[in-house]
Amino acid sequence: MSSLEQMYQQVIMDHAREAHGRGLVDLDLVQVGESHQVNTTCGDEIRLRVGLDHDTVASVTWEGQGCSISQASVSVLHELVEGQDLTDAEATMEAFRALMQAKGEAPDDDQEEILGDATAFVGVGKYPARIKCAMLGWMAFKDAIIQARKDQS
Amino acid sequence: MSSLEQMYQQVIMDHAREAHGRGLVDLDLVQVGESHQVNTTCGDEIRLRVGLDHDTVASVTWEGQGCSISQASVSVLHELVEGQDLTDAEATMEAFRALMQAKGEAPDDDQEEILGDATAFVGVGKYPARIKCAMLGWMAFKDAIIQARKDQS
Amino acid sequence: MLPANLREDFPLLTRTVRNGKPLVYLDSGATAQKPRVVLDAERDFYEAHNAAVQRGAHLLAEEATELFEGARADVAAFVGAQAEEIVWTENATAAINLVASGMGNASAGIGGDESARFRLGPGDEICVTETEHHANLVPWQALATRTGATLRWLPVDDEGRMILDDLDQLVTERTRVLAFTHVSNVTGLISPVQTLVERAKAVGAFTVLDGCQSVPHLPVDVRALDIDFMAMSAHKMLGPTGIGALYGRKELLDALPPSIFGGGAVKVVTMEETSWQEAPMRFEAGSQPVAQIVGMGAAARYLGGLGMAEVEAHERHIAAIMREGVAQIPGVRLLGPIGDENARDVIGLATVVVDGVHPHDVGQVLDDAGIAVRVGHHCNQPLHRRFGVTGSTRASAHVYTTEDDARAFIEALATVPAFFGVSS
Amino acid sequence: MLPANLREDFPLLTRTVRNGKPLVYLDSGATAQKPRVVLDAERDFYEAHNAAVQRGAHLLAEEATELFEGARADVAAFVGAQAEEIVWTENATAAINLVASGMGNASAGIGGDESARFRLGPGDEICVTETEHHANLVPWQALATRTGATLRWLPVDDEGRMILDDLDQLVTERTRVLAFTHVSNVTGLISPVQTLVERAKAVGAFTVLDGCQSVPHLPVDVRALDIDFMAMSAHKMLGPTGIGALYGRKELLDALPPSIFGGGAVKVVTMEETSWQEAPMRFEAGSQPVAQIVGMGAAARYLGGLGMAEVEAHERHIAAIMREGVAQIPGVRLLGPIGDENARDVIGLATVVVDGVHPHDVGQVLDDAGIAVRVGHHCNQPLHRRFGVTGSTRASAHVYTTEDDARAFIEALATVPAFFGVSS
Ligand SMILES: Cc1ncc(COP(=O)(O)O)c(C=O)c1O
Ligand SMILES: Cc1ncc(COP(=O)(O)O)c(C=O)c1O
Repeated sequence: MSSLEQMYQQVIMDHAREAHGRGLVDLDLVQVGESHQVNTTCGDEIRLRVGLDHDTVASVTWEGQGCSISQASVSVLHELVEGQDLTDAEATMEAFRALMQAKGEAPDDDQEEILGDATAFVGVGKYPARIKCAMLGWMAFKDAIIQARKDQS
Repeated sequence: MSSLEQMYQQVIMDHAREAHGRGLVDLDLVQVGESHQVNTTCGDEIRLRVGLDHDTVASVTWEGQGCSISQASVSVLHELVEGQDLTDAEATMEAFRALMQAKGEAPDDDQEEILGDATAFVGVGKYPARIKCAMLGWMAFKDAIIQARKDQS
Repeated sequence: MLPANLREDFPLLTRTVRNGKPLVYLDSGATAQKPRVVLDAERDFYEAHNAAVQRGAHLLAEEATELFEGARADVAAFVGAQAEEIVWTENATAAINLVASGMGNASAGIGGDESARFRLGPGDEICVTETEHHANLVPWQALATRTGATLRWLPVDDEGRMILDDLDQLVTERTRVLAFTHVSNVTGLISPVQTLVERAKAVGAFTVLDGCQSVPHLPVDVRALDIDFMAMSAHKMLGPTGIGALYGRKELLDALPPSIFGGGAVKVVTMEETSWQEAPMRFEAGSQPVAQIVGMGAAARYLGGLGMAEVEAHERHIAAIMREGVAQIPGVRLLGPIGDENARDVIGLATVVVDGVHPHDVGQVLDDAGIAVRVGHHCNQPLHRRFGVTGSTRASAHVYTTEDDARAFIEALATVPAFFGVSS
Repeated sequence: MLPANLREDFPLLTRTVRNGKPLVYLDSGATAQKPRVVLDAERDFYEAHNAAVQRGAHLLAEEATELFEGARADVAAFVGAQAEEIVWTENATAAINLVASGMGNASAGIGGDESARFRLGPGDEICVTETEHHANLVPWQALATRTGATLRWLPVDDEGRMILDDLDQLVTERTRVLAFTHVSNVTGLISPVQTLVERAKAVGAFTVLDGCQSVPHLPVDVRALDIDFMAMSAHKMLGPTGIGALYGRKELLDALPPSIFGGGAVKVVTMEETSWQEAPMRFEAGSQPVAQIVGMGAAARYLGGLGMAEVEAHERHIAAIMREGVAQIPGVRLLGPIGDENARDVIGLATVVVDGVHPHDVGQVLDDAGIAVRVGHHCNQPLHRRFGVTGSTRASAHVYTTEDDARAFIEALATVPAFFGVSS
């Protein structure tokens, strides 16, 4: 498998073509947070909304456009963290961040279990310029949670 | 004779020690011009006043302070051009300018005749940074003549 | 024709990239590679002549000053200017900002009476175009904010060409500055300089030309163009990073107040106030990028030695190969003029959008094939917005770009739609 | 102790000058010579990694970006800062101007609400000192003119020491900025940073430190000094020309509006308006001096490798030899503190006035002996005026300066009065 094929694994291509969680949903929850992130290199943007139900990440939806990596990544994010409690969601975020820093090294079994489909992004870690793309949605998620926790709507 | 000795010839040392034309003189002439020049590297300044009597450079006086080269040069300038008619004064200026550009080459006999004592500045032409010093008074002279010709006091 | 062995002058071009593939460098529009003569000029400066210029009275300082001013004369000659009309700046962006901030400072009371001609206020207008690089747009937005003047712009058509129909309504007696690019960094289009300058002169507006993408690729003569100011960057003209220049008419430069204040630019300084030197020194505050300036002089001489008419012919030729090749690929759209006739005014590059594939993904496939291109908005968001896209993929050429490079780009580009499953 | 063979690292030092005399380079205060590792870092960048940073998605662009950001981390570590607190600037002058102009722009309505804390107006005060280099005086004069604020200054005594008696009257609740040098480029005096910073903090003024003459010569830690901003220049710290840096507290940098506008510094640009990136990117508009930045990183590593405590000890030692020697020459006056006790706060240089001999003439005699010094006002007219002279002769040291260099200076200096017939 060439580096290129390792980067664009089928899982990624599928998520990119049919992204999950797209379309912001109006939320009737106590704690709602939103974040807008821009990748200044290419102008890609993601607006992501999180709704917390006590300690559970009850809803993660987003809108925006970008490259296949950023779109697939936010789609996988939605799949992974929606429904997780906050502690698990933070572990997932941390695992994804570590994967991006791993320069293409495969994650260990524990990490792989946390990451699930997101493991497919391992090849992105070899391309510093693309890590920003993969992180775009995750940055928005992290920030949206901070906003949500401030919120008492 | 070392380059240093060639630069600081006795004529120059003498003029520097006892400079001629120092002290601005009030002039009762039809055309009077003044110019103030600053050497921005070292802060040296010269204010020079010219009085024209028809086509004659009737008076050249100055005040200011600076290095031995700039002081000696304006002193020699005073000696040379005061009393000359304008055409001769311009020829003197031109000859001095040429001497400064000559990179230390001795002037030919014609030039030497025009330059007189100023021939002693030949060594300065080898030091680009010092040409500015030697030219300071001459720049002021050139500018003061332009001012004087505008003047009809 | 350019010399056949020209590529040997450029050490970096022998590099290999991903999986040992030879490098196909098609990102010269972002920054150019450097010939050995430029690198040697910089190194020789450091190893044999390095000293502060225009200040010291010692031998090294004299030598350094001579090289410094010699480079100024070389760069001036390269664009048809006088040496004292060339101001060193960090890059072209700084050059444009120097003019805009100088006008802002004049408007804020800096520079006294002589700078009055540069004062702007409410009711005054600044005109740019819709094809400007951010460097020739944002400084003018900031000047408008500072002074209360209004920013206007010439629109462009679907091919990116400036629409001149309303020129007389957009550039009027109220217009104080008309700033525009010589060559677009997205479409490669050469602007109608003469028409714009004539209109600006008719209404008494200053003209500011962004020469970033013209000076490296075609003959430029500031007197023939009859412009007031022009910005350029050495790193795009085979020169070092960290150095550029502003051309300005001497009488304008002598009246414009500086916007970077410090040593070397001043005449008399007291605790209360400061008087400035004449141009170009008044704009060159602080220790200058001397080694880079010497390198820029060497770059100007190198390009001048090749002959800018030859360079232009080469760059048009390469652009034509790329553009014709792109036109053959289904699902790939060229930004800018299409077709032979329309492409007459285009030089040096081909910028494309692959339907359904994001430019980052296009760039990734090309990179994997050893082809270096630029992806994104190329610091030109408004024009991309005008084209209805957020980004694009740009292949840009320079003197060392070969026909093979151009063909490698086309071949790799043709594989993109299929790779992402969007082939029609 | 510094390594005995350190001079071998510096190619230029083997040069000969007038009449084949070996060079005695005592003009490092103006600009330093460069070790081979710095030149090699620059050259290697050009020959193997040159590309536009932070934009391209190709391999070269990745490598260039890594070197670019790596250098930022190295320079940050060298002064005890975080990487994102280091902004690249053309030189130290540009770094100080960035802060002053940013405040001017904030005052002119650029930067919105977040920049409100930087707005100045009539009634506000800016305080500098009488020992400042023009680079840390003229930008503040201009800011005062732009905003209507008042410029004040701490005076110095006959030895050039800041007089702190009236500190509380000069730095008050009205004071918005206190800008001062860390080490004087004329007297070599180290400023009482702690006292000044404490007073500034007590009244809520921003502190701006001119680190040009400290960062190259002694250990500097911005956290320990507790300053808000600091300017430095690579060319004085054994690095390339054309590059410097501003340190700024992150939260301040994120709020200060830029003063150079263009590509790379912006987030979203429309024809109407622009939003900026966070620091440091918001201040780095236009293509950066990447090769020089890489060289500055190498210089910081080189100095760090020598150990700044060792460097400081060396520079104090050389300064002491020069100053003691000068004190023995009749008719030669030392600017700054005199005597062992007083000279404790002095580093790296000796600046002298020879009675009855103009500095240009002094410099000429030294130059003839192969000794390169700086003559003139060293971009510091107010301090010279305070000392009652228009210029002086400065011998300044760096890591490669030897005791023999210092002695050669003394010897040649001693011949000056007689040469000009002014011996007493
Ligand atoms: C104390 C001081 N401040 C500022 C500067 C200006 O530095 P630069 O010329 O590198 O901008 C210098 C050097 O000339 C200096 O010695
Ligand atoms: C048309 C145009 N203008 C301005 C610039 C800015 O030049 P620099 O980044 O060298 O300041 C560029 C290059 O990026 C450009 O292509």
